[in-house]
Amino acid sequence: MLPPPEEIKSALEQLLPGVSLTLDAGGLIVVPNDLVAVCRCLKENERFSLDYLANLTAVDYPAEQRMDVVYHLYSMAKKHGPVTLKVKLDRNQPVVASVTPIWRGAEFQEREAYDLFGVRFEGHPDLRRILMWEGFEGHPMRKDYVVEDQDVLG
Amino acid sequence: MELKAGISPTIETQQLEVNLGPQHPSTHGVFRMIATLDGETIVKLKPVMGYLHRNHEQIGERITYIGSFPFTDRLDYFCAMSNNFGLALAIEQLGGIQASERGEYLRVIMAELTRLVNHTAVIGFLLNDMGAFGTPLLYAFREREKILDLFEAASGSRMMCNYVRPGGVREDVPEGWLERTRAIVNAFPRFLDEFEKLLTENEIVQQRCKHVGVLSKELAMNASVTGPMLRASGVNYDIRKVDGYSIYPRFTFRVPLGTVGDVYDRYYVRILEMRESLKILEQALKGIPGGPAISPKGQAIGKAPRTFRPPKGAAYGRIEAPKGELGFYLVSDGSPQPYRYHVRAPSFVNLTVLEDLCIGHKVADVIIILGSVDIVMGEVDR
Amino acid sequence: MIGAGVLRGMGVTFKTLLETYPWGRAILRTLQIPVTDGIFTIPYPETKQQHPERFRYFPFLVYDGTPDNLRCVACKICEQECPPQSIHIVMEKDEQGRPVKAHGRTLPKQFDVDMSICMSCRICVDVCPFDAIEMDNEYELSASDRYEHMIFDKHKLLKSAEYFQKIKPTEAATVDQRLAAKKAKTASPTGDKPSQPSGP
Amino acid sequence: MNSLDQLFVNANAFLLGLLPVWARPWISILVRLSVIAVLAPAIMMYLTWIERKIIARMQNRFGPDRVGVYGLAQPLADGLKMLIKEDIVPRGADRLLHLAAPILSVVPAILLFAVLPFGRNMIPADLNVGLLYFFAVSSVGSYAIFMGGWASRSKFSILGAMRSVAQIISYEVPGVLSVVAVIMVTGTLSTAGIVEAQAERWFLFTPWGFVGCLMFFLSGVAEVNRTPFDMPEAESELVAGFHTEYSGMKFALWYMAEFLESFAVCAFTVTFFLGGWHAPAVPFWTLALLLAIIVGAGTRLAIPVRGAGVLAMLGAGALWGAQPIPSWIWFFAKTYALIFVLVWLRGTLPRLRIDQLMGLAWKFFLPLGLVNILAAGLWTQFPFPLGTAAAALLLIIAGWLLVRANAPQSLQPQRVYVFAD
Repeated sequence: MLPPPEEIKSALEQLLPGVSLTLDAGGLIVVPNDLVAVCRCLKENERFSLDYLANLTAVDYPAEQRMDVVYHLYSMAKKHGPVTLKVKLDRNQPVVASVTPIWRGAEFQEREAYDLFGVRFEGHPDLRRILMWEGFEGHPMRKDYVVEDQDVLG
Repeated sequence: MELKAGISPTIETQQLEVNLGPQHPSTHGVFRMIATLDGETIVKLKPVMGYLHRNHEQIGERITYIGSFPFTDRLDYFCAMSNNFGLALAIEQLGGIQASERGEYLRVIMAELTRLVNHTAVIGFLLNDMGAFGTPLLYAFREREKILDLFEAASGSRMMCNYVRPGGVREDVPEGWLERTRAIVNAFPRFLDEFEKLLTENEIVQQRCKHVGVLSKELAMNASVTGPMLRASGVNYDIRKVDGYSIYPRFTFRVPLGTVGDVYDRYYVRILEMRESLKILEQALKGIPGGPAISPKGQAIGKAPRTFRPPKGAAYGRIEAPKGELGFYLVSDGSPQPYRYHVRAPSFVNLTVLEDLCIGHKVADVIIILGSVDIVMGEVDR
Repeated sequence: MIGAGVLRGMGVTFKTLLETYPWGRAILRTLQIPVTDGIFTIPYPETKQQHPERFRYFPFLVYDGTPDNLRCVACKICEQECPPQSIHIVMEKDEQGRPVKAHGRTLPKQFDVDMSICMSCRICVDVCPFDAIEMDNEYELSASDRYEHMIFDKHKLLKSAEYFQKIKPTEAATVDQRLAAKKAKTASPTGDKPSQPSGP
Repeated sequence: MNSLDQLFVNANAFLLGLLPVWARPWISILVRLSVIAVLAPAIMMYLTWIERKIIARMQNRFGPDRVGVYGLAQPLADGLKMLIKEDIVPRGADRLLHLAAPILSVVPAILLFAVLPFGRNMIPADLNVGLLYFFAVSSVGSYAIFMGGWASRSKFSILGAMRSVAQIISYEVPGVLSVVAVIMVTGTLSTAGIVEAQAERWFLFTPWGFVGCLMFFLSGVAEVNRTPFDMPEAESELVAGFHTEYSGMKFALWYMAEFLESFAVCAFTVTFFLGGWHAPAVPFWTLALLLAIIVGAGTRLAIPVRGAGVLAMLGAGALWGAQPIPSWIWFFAKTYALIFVLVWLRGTLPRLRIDQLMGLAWKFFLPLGLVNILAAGLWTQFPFPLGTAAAALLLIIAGWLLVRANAPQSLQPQRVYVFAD
């Protein structure tokens, strides 16, 4: 079964010296530039073998000028539960390394996060807008996205 | 990516770029594939989506938790009940609500009936794409209509049910409903046998589907493919068994797995899954207790959605929808409206491997492979 | 042998063809082949499908007795809770802006539901504390123009409680029972002028 | 020759009798032309009605029954609609070719009617090379299809056109081979002669005839682009194949060509293998008895109704004794039976992919056709028991070997599915 988050944190710190992890109510908070190392370790390490990235999405916090990217990882081999990773990014320059080389499932979900939130994923094979058309400016899911006034009822 | 088809380099041929969609009779909604053809063989295939994007997630942030239930009917418009079930589970996890016993049984019955509805429709459309002029589709829809009549009697609408709530179901089923369901569930296997007689041993179906669009086990797991598509490639991962959410651990049922992972396996795994769902339905219909259909807290929330203010925090609830893992990621900041409302749609993620399945195949195969992947644009584009 | 699957498949369609004719069903029954009850499709305009009682399409306002005695008190909860925001209410006010009362209750001057936006999800009925709005099951409402026909104003929405009891007997019974209980509770303890029933 | 059977022949002779001698050949040609000109569109219109009704019944619904009683006026309504519909020609299309293609596809379909033996000495043009004429005219259709696909200048049309030409050409070969056996046995190319030769035994009831009939019918279905070989107009992939860019009357012409050719295929299969206008060897009274039994036992109606039904059948039997059913009724009955099979195929089967389709023609039907000719040879040379047995054995072995060579996986056992908990 999956060990509790504290144990995962300590195990990771042993396996990857110099990684800085903090625990949050939701899950593990990872610093952007060692995200790829942590993810690769979680995937390859026999004890975790989290080979299935269920969900990847972004959450916008304009108040604290930051944007989170949230990863929910499961293991199909060992059938054990979610490990939630969070990466905090600066809201004006949201850039993080892409995990598509590790889990192919992230490809479309990262493109959606880029399209709707504007988070740029370095190393993504084909980072284009996925839901919006090419000429669309702006990122609709941001909290400060001004929707042109729909006159709902005259 | 070396081409499987025997394309001799000597002949100077020019590649043809064809748009399959968005207005196309068999792309299951507004979905477009830019296919680069060399003769009949696919060289490159770029899916283009977003034509049905309504920004469902931003709407979710504007209204209360209960308000977004009718919108989940429109996500995967074939399985309204299991979409509601997914959101209800996520909200229960977020707000710590406990569903009533009868409510749980009713939700499982509705979810398994939805699986029958979805799989019959998928197989009907798959055969329609293969050219069988609508006959299997109309047989499948005849059975599907009987179940949709049950949904209409219980929830008020055939497809836009908006019936499941956190804490159980909105209203108890009318009397006589359970007997009608038992009758339909008992009659269903006979339809499945006749349907299999029409299709499974049909040589043309076998020739068209076997070894077409093979999805390897490793690629399936790596590309986060879920649902019947994953199990057809032989990976034993069914969230009803893995998470054991709601009261599924009480029912004994098995998970059918394919061996090759081609279109034929994806078709036949769905038929076997329907037979397993029938087993669950029989056990659930036998064991359903009396009592309230919704827990008092759920009733109160339904009556006054503004009063439901979940504690600050996040929750990721997921269920085994007929198409795969349907997840709801809710972030709450204590107000009646969710701060972030994200839907993890199975069809959207399953499409990642569409290009890998299609390269090297013919145009006719692309349509069947897309049919076997079973996407619904409401869910892909959200 | 090859081709058996194809022939068996054609047998199924031939059986379905026979099944649609009464004489065909008779032949199949004499050959002990299980038979369904014939054609499943119904010719729409001639025979209409009768919907179960809970079938819901568009909302309507309930009034007891005369149309001006409607139950709605223009509290705007349904306008707030309606997911697609298709309800628009303006409360009846006199010149000084004080709400006008009729039958001891405030009432809406204007109550519009935009039927092209409403998705018949029944949340307005769930959240209405006064059981003033219910779901109708009349579905033949096609109209040629969106704004003029599809926005139902108060006058077009009002239907009598008897109509509600006619189309949805069991639902109407529970609603009436709840209203009776509330009337008994408000009438008995205070005894004087019926106070405005506050929210739950 | 009793009167009913030769009704039309006598009427024709009587009509020509009124005219001066020199005008007779011209007028008789004119009469035959007008009969075909009236018969062909009528057959086509009511073929569409039959198809829609039968497929509807197979799919648990009613089919057209709004226009006229039982939808009988539906074909007229369709025809009128096609006339009124705007005739859109794509901008880049080659206008002349775009117009010529549907015409070029309908004309051969109607020409085929010339050599069809509708009844005893009721054949419009008794050519002694009737069969050669049939194959020559029916192959003109593929030019029209490619012309239509090429002239529409749209990707889908071109793909559809290329597929259809490949398919038609590769299915003409087995079609001809299967009929070569008939020519070898009857020794004549004239369709009337072939029907004469089947007087006492239909070719269907010989081993080589059975295989030949199956092959001829299936390659005819393929030539007409109908399910399970309707690749060129595969609506799920190529929207509508070569006639995507057609609308209005031109599209109606394509539709007419397809249906006329499918009628012709069924009619010629009946002519070559099912004994043309010959009545089945079954004596008439057994037929009547069989019908009487069915009516008596089958329906659950009230006893008197069933009694009346039985009497009616026996009465009909007596009538048939005195006045056998006319030959042309047998011809149309058998042809419409085959059309039912054609529609039945369309209502049930999915379509084959283009390369499987080609494989079936070249690697399965072609060798089988050659073996079939050998079997026919054996059948003619040796006396009854030995010849038939040898031919049948040879065909079965050849068939089994070909199946093993072409589609080995279909003979393997079904896949087994693992059930995990």
